[in-house]
Formats: sequence, structure tokens, C-alpha cells
Amino acid sequence: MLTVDEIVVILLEGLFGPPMLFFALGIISVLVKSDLEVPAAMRTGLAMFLLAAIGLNGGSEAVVALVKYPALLAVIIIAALFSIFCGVFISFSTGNILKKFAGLKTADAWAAAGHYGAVSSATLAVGVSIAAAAQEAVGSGILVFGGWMPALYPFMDSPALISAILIGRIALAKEGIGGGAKVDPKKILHEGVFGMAVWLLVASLVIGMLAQYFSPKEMDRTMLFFGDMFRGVLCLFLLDMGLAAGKQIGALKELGKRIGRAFMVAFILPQLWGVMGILGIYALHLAFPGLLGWGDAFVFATIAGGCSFVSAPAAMRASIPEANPSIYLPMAVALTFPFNIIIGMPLWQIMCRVLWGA
Amino acid sequence: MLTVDEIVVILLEGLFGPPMLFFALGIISVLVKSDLEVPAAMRTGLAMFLLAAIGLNGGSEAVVALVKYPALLAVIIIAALFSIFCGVFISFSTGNILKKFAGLKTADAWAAAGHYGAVSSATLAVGVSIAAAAQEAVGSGILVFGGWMPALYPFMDSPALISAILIGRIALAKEGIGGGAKVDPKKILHEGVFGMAVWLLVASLVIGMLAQYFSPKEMDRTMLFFGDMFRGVLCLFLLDMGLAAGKQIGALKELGKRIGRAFMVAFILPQLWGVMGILGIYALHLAFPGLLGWGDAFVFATIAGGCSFVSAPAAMRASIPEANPSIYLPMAVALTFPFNIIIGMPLWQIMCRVLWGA
Amino acid sequence: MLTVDEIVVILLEGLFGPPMLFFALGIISVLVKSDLEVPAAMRTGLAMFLLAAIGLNGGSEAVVALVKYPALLAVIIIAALFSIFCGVFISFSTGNILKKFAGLKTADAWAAAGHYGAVSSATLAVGVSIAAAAQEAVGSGILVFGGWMPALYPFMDSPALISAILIGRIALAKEGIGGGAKVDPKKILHEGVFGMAVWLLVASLVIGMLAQYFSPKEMDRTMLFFGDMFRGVLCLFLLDMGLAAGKQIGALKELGKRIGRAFMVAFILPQLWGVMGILGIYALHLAFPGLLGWGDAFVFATIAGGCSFVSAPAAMRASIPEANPSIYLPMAVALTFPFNIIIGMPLWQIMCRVLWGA
Amino acid sequence: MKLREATKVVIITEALIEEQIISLLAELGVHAYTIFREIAGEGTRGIRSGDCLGKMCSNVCIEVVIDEEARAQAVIEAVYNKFLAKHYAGIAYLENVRAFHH
Amino acid sequence: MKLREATKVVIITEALIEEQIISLLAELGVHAYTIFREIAGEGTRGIRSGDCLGKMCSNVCIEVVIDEEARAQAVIEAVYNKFLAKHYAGIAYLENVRAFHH
Amino acid sequence: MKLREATKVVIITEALIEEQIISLLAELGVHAYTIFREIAGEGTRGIRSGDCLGKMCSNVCIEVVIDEEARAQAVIEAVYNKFLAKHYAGIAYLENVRAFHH
Ligand SMILES: Nc1ncnc2c1ncn2[C@@H]1O[C@H](COP(=O)(O)O)[C@@H](O)[C@H]1O
Ligand SMILES: Nc1ncnc2c1ncn2[C@@H]1O[C@H](COP(=O)(O)O)[C@@H](O)[C@H]1O
Ligand SMILES: Nc1ncnc2c1ncn2[C@@H]1O[C@H](COP(=O)(O)O)[C@@H](O)[C@H]1O
Ligand code: NA
Ligand code: NA
Ligand code: NA
Repeated sequence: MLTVDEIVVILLEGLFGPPMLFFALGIISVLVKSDLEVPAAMRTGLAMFLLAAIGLNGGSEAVVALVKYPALLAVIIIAALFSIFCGVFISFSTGNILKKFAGLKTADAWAAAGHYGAVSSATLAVGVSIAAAAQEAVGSGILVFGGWMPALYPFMDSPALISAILIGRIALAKEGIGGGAKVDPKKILHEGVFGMAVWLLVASLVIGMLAQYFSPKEMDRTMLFFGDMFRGVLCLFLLDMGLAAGKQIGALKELGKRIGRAFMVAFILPQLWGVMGILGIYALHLAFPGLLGWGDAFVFATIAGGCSFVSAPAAMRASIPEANPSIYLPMAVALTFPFNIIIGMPLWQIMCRVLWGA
Repeated sequence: MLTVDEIVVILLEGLFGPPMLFFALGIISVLVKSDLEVPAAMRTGLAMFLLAAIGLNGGSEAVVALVKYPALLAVIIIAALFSIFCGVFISFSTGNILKKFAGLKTADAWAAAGHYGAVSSATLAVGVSIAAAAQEAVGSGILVFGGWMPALYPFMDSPALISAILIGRIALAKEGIGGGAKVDPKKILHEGVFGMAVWLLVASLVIGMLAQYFSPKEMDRTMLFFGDMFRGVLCLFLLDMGLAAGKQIGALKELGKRIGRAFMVAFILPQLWGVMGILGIYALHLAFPGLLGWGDAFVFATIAGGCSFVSAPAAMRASIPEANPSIYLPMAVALTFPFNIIIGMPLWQIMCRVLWGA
Repeated sequence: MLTVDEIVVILLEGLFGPPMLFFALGIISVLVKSDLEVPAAMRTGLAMFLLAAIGLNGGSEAVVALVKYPALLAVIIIAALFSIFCGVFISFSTGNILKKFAGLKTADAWAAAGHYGAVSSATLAVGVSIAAAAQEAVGSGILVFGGWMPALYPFMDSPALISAILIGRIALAKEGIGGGAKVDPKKILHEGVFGMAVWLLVASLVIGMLAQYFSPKEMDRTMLFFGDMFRGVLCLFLLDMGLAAGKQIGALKELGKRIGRAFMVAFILPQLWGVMGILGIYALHLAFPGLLGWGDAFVFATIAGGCSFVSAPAAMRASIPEANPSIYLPMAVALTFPFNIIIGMPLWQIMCRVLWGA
Repeated sequence: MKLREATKVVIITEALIEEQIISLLAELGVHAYTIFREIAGEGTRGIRSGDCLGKMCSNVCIEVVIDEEARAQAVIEAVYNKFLAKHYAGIAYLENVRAFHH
Repeated sequence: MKLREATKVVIITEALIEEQIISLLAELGVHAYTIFREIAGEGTRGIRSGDCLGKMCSNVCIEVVIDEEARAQAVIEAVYNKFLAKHYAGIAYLENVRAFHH
Repeated sequence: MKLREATKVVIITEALIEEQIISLLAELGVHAYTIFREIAGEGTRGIRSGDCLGKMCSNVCIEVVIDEEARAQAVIEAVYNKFLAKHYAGIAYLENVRAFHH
């Protein structure tokens, strides 16, 4: 069992680790009106690096594990199905809660719901960074984090976006709004699978598997870049995310009187979805002992609990243009993302470690 | 001698190493209409890194070898002369073959010929990566790849471009086309020497020599960046090249009925030029034993067999504007480049290893 | 004591180390009209990396030292006060010298003075690179460079800019020029503290302190990026600075007849300010023995002697628009910066080593 | 001389719908245009200069030179009605030019 | 149809003063404009295409569509007098457009 | 007020020949212009938005404000005849402006 001291150390190490401090720097920079900016090309470069690194690492570890434990395949398939369920369920519940409890308009509620159901690559990257460090710390004898979890990204992301959009459009049609807007699930699915983030992540995972299998030495040389640089690149990436969060803080005022409830939703809901994810993976762990570590559950929590703020906004602006971006953007990037990485993640980590007794 | 098993391993390691898989990812991304894109500034950054790294590494190894074996200087000079010959010969032959055998128009034939004669930095980078890994694998006791070969770049590139343009313009003048277009060999030579790619590569080679000689410790610190990151950066660079290749596949249809022959030319000719290069370096090896490894011949083959698709297109568009870029661009980037790195390079590698008995 | 041989080695290692050679490459590239260019986004990325790296490293070393020697706090505070003095004094003296000795117009003299008083991040980065290498070479037993010196940046930069602008505007007002131009010291101070360079540097220093204290393992992982890559990134950054310097060489002709004197000022003055800085830090060293190494004095010299050419020009263009940028830009970037890193730095290094007997 | 009167349609709107606008132009038979990307701006719907990530918060400017004034009017009207009138931020206007295109 | 005559003010000047110009526009009650950044150019005050670092040597183009010609003239005059007439490089001009903005 | 009638020459063409066009402008005595780089577009010669590497597949827009209409016409004609009429993709047009340059 974790002692209180150990918990305090986990919290402090996370909060005062370089990545989190660079995120804080980003927010503060906006508040003090610094002209610090990350150029768009650099942002893309940092994101591509992180996604490729997460994929390559996950793929190479997955292939080793799959060779050793073929049963892992069943685990992965079940986890993928569970991801689909989570995606649909989170979008559906969040939309209803936002409409009924937080008082958002129909369009705003369902547009925001899609963000919560979809996957946030930035949140995932922070989660992987923590889980990988924990795995490194205990050595390869004990399984903490199998690396392949990020492959579930599209299995939660696309179902979440599609269901939010479909439900939202039906609800709007009932209200007689935007009857003319066309929804093309095929197009949304295409964007969900071949959109930059998920496509690069999953493809890198496949590359990692193939390369680890056929060309392990080349793979090692490649990981001198994608492995060793990961933490540092994450710092610069989170600096940029902090800048984005800071810039949206001002837009929170658009929420008006609903801000209190929006605040609660933005904070509490993702915790629920994270916990739901953890419990699901824990059940899978009980069913297939030895194939899942606490870091796997933790990373799944970051997938389920994360709230997309790069790809979801673009998808929602195109599919539910009636919704006001000044509602969902600040909720996702200025409230939920910081909440998740500052408060949610330590809690999820503690929960996972307690469940796994690690 | 190489056994069949070893050959299979060479082929598999190459094809399923991370760089090649990222190249494939680039092509596939275009085919599936992913929005994955490498920003232009990032592309330049990746290319600058690779060119500087190849130069620095080559320079530092060259200076060590030159101090040990002064005769190497003669080898380098002869190799440079051989490069000039190759450049002119490849442009001349390719132009005639494209016109007579493949049925291209005069302007298109000579514009394309210049691409085949010129040097492709991307092909070269892949070649260096393979040769350097082979050198690393055997340790510093046996010479595989001396590192300085990339310095021959301008000695093949400029003569190839200049001769293709001059012959092309004369042929066009005979046909009474574009009599007014001016060709300025001095300008082309200037661009050939001071154009970004070749200039950065050669200058880095000189920097590597000087720094290795005067400041070896600083050089070591510098190579933590330029050495260790090489393979990973190459992956992202090849991803971008794959995207470029994929985007040109559609343009292949412009070749119309000539596509079959263009296909053959794009595939077979570079193999010939690569083999010609290998044989030349092998002859030099026989004349000056102990100064050239199989990796040197292999890298020379990538210089001779590579087909430029960044600097040559720009030079040709300016000097033979009558030619249709939709002929030479897809041939260079969507046919020859993939052929070369997927099929040509393994063959050249096997040929070199057989010749050197390694 | 340093022998002549050792001095020659210091000079050669510095001049022919990769960073300096890449700087030379930049200048030469412009002279030979190469099209080598560093994209703006890449420039920003390189600068952000260097500033964050300097800060993180300095912060983590400072926190270790502060825990060990609490008296260091007093040293830092006194050094900060000395920095403020240097900033004001350098601006004041340089402005008068430029006006009276070099014959510049009032506006040009004070605008240029601000550049000399302000801090050059590029110069600082080169200085830190040299001092850190020296510290590394002797191991952690002996103190060479404590790492925290760069934190003094804003304490010299803002006072220098503000005083140059205020004195300049008063002088211009006396001459009846630009009576309408408003000077807002608060705004200049804001830019001085929250401008990209100084803000990122100082914030990274604080991040380094917090992370080293609370999360040392995370810090180590982060420094695989910010530490190991430093020298290589500096090379590419200096290549870009060389390009910038080269492009301004042509503008030197605007100095007309005053060029001889401007040349002398650009060369000699910064040497004086560097020496002044060294003596001040040496006095502090005598007062608080054991807390300051020669590398600290050396880095302080690069802060005092450096002449800003990125942030100062922008500040001056906005505050003294009457001044001609073609006077101060080439002086800063094409004269003083090269002088400082090629000639000044070796001299400062020798002086510091002699004073410290190292 | 081949100078002739023409009308330039200028559309400034959210980068996100660039492709949709190009599709609409294609439907209207317009296959020649120029695109200025990553531009910023302010309008009635707030400052849009990179306040968020991805394409969400940058603008795009699409210029189309069209020979017949009537077609230009049809194009601007179609774009306006489908996108700018309803949900997307932006402005569209016409300019008289004298074009030299072959 | 909602097309109406309007005037477009175009200001091309040093990137460095972009914010100051936007402030002046705001003072004049103008809160809608489009900005093209990182453009290059040459003029009487030398080539300005990235010959130095930072924002010092790039230009910016600000376009403002204004309904009343008189206000457009007031805007261009204010910008010209405050910035371009004195110390900063640049050019400003008006164009007639037919705008379709809501 | 110093507003005066002028003509703006707009040239949109392949980025590759930017320098050649600037040289031609210089030959014609034109030393003031503005350049918008890395723009995309489609025309009769295919989509040109970064389908290949380097400068090959991006466009450039060069704008020149010229006082005398006749000179503007000479400039556009020279550019058109030397580049656009023959081998290079692009369009060129004139606009009437009222300039405020010193
Ligand atoms: N009057 C105007 N002049 C120039 N650009 C405008 C104007 N109004 C709107 N825009 C552009 O259109 C975008 C969206 O405007 P709006 O729909 O008013 O928010 C702005 O960001 C500007 O780039
Ligand atoms: N006649 C012109 N046509 C187009 N752009 C111009 C013109 N004159 C000046 N500019 C632009 O304004 C900037 C500053 O011009 P100047 O103040 O003349 O140095 C130049 O870099 C150009 O971008
Ligand atoms: N009618 C037009 N309107 C706006 N831009 C055009 C037009 N025609 C051509 N262009 C621009 O000129 C480039 C080359 O056109 P083209 O020579 O027709 O292939 C295109 O990529 C566009 O940027
Ligand atoms: Na989610
Ligand atoms: Na070749
Ligand atoms: Na200084």
C-alpha cells in the first residue's frame, strides 16, 4: 500500500516536474502579457515528435509482449471494444449533463460533449510520460506500462465524435435549427482515423512493431532520438499548450452566469470518465492477470478523461457550426486540460497504484 | 562471401527499418488522404540537420584518415574527377535514352536527364545512414565507410546539370524552340556550389575537419546532437519525402502512353549508374588498397544513382522552362527515389559487399 | 598560471570549435551569395531551446549551491545590484562616446548606446557554452561556473534600455526633435522583463530550481534533451547569427566617413565593459571566497560586453524612431558580435583564468 | 494589348472552411483562384489570431479573378449565403480589375 | 442583394508597429481588419526581407474595409500622419470595393 | 491631403521566378514593391499548393503601386510578355487605387 508520504512525493514530483512547470509558464506568460510564442511550424514539429515517439515505443514494446504472451491479443481487442463503449457513453452522458445541468444551449452542449468524448493527445502524452518514467524506475522485471495503450486512441475518439455529432444534429433538427446541415459519418470517421494525430500515432505504433521485429538494431538507433528526447520535447510542447490555455482564459467570460456549473462539469466529469476507464482496465486485469500494469490503467484514464482541444474543435466547428466556439474551446483547454494534468492525473495515478498494490 | 540468409537479413533490415517504414507511411498517408503534413520550416530544419550531420561526421573521419594515410588525398582527387565524368556521362546518356527510347519531347528529355545526373540529398542521406550503421557494427578496426564520400556531391551535381542544360538548349535551338532563352553556365555553377544542400554539406565537412583537428572535445560534444539524433531525424525527413512522393503519384498520368517506358527508365537507368559508380570506386580500391571500404562504394552508388528532386527541378524550371514539370517531377520523386531506396540500395549493398568480400 | 601554450590552445579550441566555425559559415554564405537560410520558425525554436537550456541548467545548479552555501544569496543580490549599475553606466558612457568621439547624431548615438548596454542572448549563449564545457572538463570538485549568472540578464538589460531611451529622448527634446514622442518607462520595463528572451530564460531558471528540488529524476530525464543537445543546437543558431551578421555587412557603408571610429568603438568599448564586469565579479569573489568561479566572471563579461541585436533594435525602433537602424544594426550584429565572440571572449577567458589562477 | 475588365472576388473567412469554399467554387465552375493562408484579423466575432491551436483561429483569404461581372456576383452571393451569412466569420467583397491573363 | 459600395484602406508598413497601428485603429473606432504578416518588400527605405532578426525587417499589410468613404479617408490620414509621414517605412492607399459583409 | 490616383500592378506567379521578376522590375526602374510569399492557388496549370518540395510548387504575389497609369501598363505588359505569356504559370492585373505615399 501507498503511504501518505509516498502520495505526497507523487504529487510533488508531478506538479513540480519540468513538464508541468513549463505548462504553468505558458499560462503565466499570457497573464503577464509576455510576447513568448511558439511558432506554428514548431508546434507541429513538437506534436509530430511526441506522437511518433509514443507510437514507436508502444509498438516495440507491444511486439515483445505479444510474442511472449499471445493472450495479450485478446486483451487488446477487448480493450478496443471497451474504448468504443467509453467513447459513445462519454459523449452521450456529457451532452445530456451539459444541457440539463449546466444549462448550455443544445448546439453548445453537444459540441462540447464531443470534445469530452474525444481523446486529447496532449493529455495522453503527459500520461505516457508519467507511466513510462514509472516503468523505467522499477526496471523491466515488473510490468507497469505495456506501451500499447495509446493505440486505443481511434477506438474511443471516432465513436465519441460521431455520436456527439449525430445526437446533436438530431436534437437540433427537433428544435428546427439548421435542418439543412449535412452530417457525413463516413467523412467524420475518415477524419477520425486519418487525422494527423491519430494516424501518425497508430502508424508509428505499427512501424515500431515491424521495426522491432525485423530490425531491432536500427530501432535502437532510432530511439536515441525518439526516446531520450521525449521529456524535453514534452516540456516545450506543454509550454505551448499553456500558452493556448492562457489565451482562452479570457474567453471564459462568454460562459456568463453558467460559468460556475461549467466549471464543475469541466472539473468533475473527466474525473468520472477517468475512473470509469480505470475500473474497466482493472476488470480486464483481473480477467487476464499479468498482462496489464497500473500504468496501463492510468494511461487509459488519460484517454478516457482527456478532453480534446485540437482536433475536436475543428470537427465540431465543421459539423455543428451553430455552436459557439467560445463555449467549448475555453472549457476544454483552459479548464479541463489543466484540471486533468494538475489534479486528475495524480488522483488517477494513486487510484491505479492502490488497485494494483504498487 | 554473403550467404543467402545474410542477404535476406540485409533486405529485411533495410525494408523494415524505421526510416523506410516512415517513407512508406508518407506515401500511404497521401493515398488514404490523411491531412498529415510536414511544415516547410520543419522540412528545412530536418534537411539542414542531416546535411550538417553528414558533413561534420565525414569531415572528422576524413581528417583522421588523411593524417594516417596521406595517399588518401590522391584517392579523393581521382574520385572527384571520376565524379565529374559520371555527372556528364549520366546526363548525356539519360537524355538520349529518354528521347529515343522513352519518346519524351526534347525539352522534357533533357530536363529529366539533368535530374538523373544530379545528386539527390535524400538518397545520399539514406545511403550514409546505412553505411555508417555498417561501420558502427564492425567497429573501427575494419574500414567500411570513410565518411568523406558525400564531399563528391558538387563534383557530380554541377557538371550533370550544366551539361544537361547546355545539350538541351542546343537541341531546342536546333528545333527552333525558345531561341531567346539564355543559359548562363556561371550562374548554374554558382547555384550548384552555393545552393543550400551542397554548400551546407561541403562546408560542414570542412568544419568537421577543422574542428576535429583543433578542438576534438568540442567536436565530441557537438556530435551528441548531430550523431545520436541522425537516425531519428532521418525518419521524419523520409516521412516528408514519402508525402512528396505520394503527392506526385497522381501526376504520373501526365506521362500518358509513355508511362510504361518511363517506368522502365526510372527504374533501370539509376541501377546502371549506381553499378557504374561501384565499379569505378572498386577499381580505385584495387589501385589504392586499404583506403576504401565497401560502404564508400555503396555511398558513391547512391550519389551516382540518385535522382535529384529538390534542387534539380528548380534549376530545370529556370533553365528549360519549355519542359513540363509534370513529366520530370513524378519520375524523380514518385518513381526513381522509391525504387532506389527500396530496391536499388539493397542490390548495391550486396554488390559492394560481394566485391569487397565483406 | 597559464602558459603561452595553454593560451594558444584556448584560442585555437575556441576559434576552431564547431560553434564558431558555423558562425563563420553564416557570414561566408552571405558573401558568396549562397541561398542558405534558416526559416524564422526554426530560428525561434533554436533560440527557445538555448534559453530554456541555459535557464534549466543554471537553476538546477543554483539550487544545489544555495542549499550548500546560503551565503550565495547575498552574492546573487549584490551581483544583481552591480548589474543594474553596469546597465546604466554602459548606456550612459557609450552614448556620450558615440556622440562625441564617433560623431553620430544624437538619436543614433543613444539608440546605439542602448544596444551596448542591453544584453545579447546570442553572446551569452556562447559564453555559457564555453564556461559549462570548462566546468565539465574539471569535474564537479572545483567550482568554475555556478550556472546562475544568466539570471542577471534582466537586471542589466532593462536599466540599460530605459536609461538610453530616457537620456536620448531628453537630448532630442533639447534639440527640439520629436517633442511629441512619448516614452513610457513602465512599458519598456515590461518588455524588458516579459520579452521572450529574458522571460523564458529567467522562468526556466526558476523551473530548474523547483524541478531540481522537488523532482530531480524528472529533471535528469529532461536534461537528456536540454543538456546533451546544447552544443549542437548552438551551432545551428550561430549559423543563423552568422547569416544575420553577413547581411548587415553591406549596411556598414551607411556609416560613411564615421566608419573608422564606429569600428573602433564597436570593437574597444565592449572589451572595456567586459573587463569592468570581470573586475566587479572578481571583487565579489574576494569578498565571498569559494562562491564564484572564473567561469562566472567570464559569463558576466559576456552579459556586460555583449551588444543586443534582437530585442534592443526593436525597443529602439519603437522608442527612438528618429534613429537610423542602418547605423545601430550593423554595428551590433556585423561588428561587435563577431568581435566579441572571436576576440573578446578568448581575452576575457584568459583574464578570468589568470585572476582565478585556473 | 490583352488587358480586359474583370472582377475580383475576395473572401476572407475561417481557415477551417477553406476546403469547403474551394469545393463550392468548383461546383460553380471556378477552378482558378489564389489563397493567402495564416492571416490574422479582427471582426465582429472577435480577434482571430492564433488564440487557439490548429486551424481553428486563423483566417484565410481567397481571391478569384472572374471575367464576367455577373458570374462574380453569383460567386460572392453563393459563398456568402452558404457560409458567411450563417455560421462562419468573414467578409467578402468585389473589386474591379483589369486582367492580363491569357 | 446586400452588396454596397465601401472603401478598403490598405496599410503596408514595418511589422514592428503592427500593434501601435491596431491601437490607433481602435481609437478611431475601427475594430474589423485583416492582417497579412511576414511579407517582404522594397521601398525608398531599402529592401526589408529578413535582412535582420526578429520583427525588425519584415513588413505587415493591414486591410480595413470601411463603409463610409469619409471615415476611410480619416483613417488613412491618421495612420499616415502618425506613422508613415515621420519615422516608419510604408505606404498606404485606398481602393473602391463592393462589400458583402452583414 | 496628399491622396493621388495611382495604379496597382498585381502579379501572381511561381515562387521560383520571384527574383527574375524583381530584376525585370528593376530594369524598368521600379524599386518599390511588396511581396506576399508562400501563397497557394489553382489555375489552368494545376493546383500549386506544396505538391512538391522547395519553391517549385508555391506561388508568390508581387504588388507594385505606380503613379502613372502608362508606366503601370508598361510594367504589366513587360512582365506578362517575358514570363506569363510563355512558360510560367500566373496571372497579372491592374487595380485603381488612391495612394498616400510620400
Ligand atoms: N471590415 C473589415 N475589413 C477587413 N477585414 C474584415 C472586416 N470585417 C471582417 N474582416 C475579416 O473577417 C474576419 C471575420 O470577421 P467577423 O465575421 O466580423 O468576425 C476577421 O477576422 C477579419 O479578418
Ligand atoms: N510603390 C509601392 N508599391 C508597393 N509597395 C510599396 C511601395 N512603396 C513602398 N511599398 C512597401 O512599403 C515598404 C516600405 O516602403 P518605404 O517606406 O518606401 O521604404 C516596402 O518594403 C514595401 O513593402
Ligand atoms: N482567375 C484567377 N484568379 C485568381 N488567381 C488566379 C487566377 N488564375 C490564376 N491564378 C493564380 O495564378 C496561378 C497560376 O495560374 P495558371 O497559370 O492559370 O496555372 C494560380 O495558382 C493562382 O494562384
Ligand atoms: Na475523452
Ligand atoms: Na545522380
Ligand atoms: Na551589454
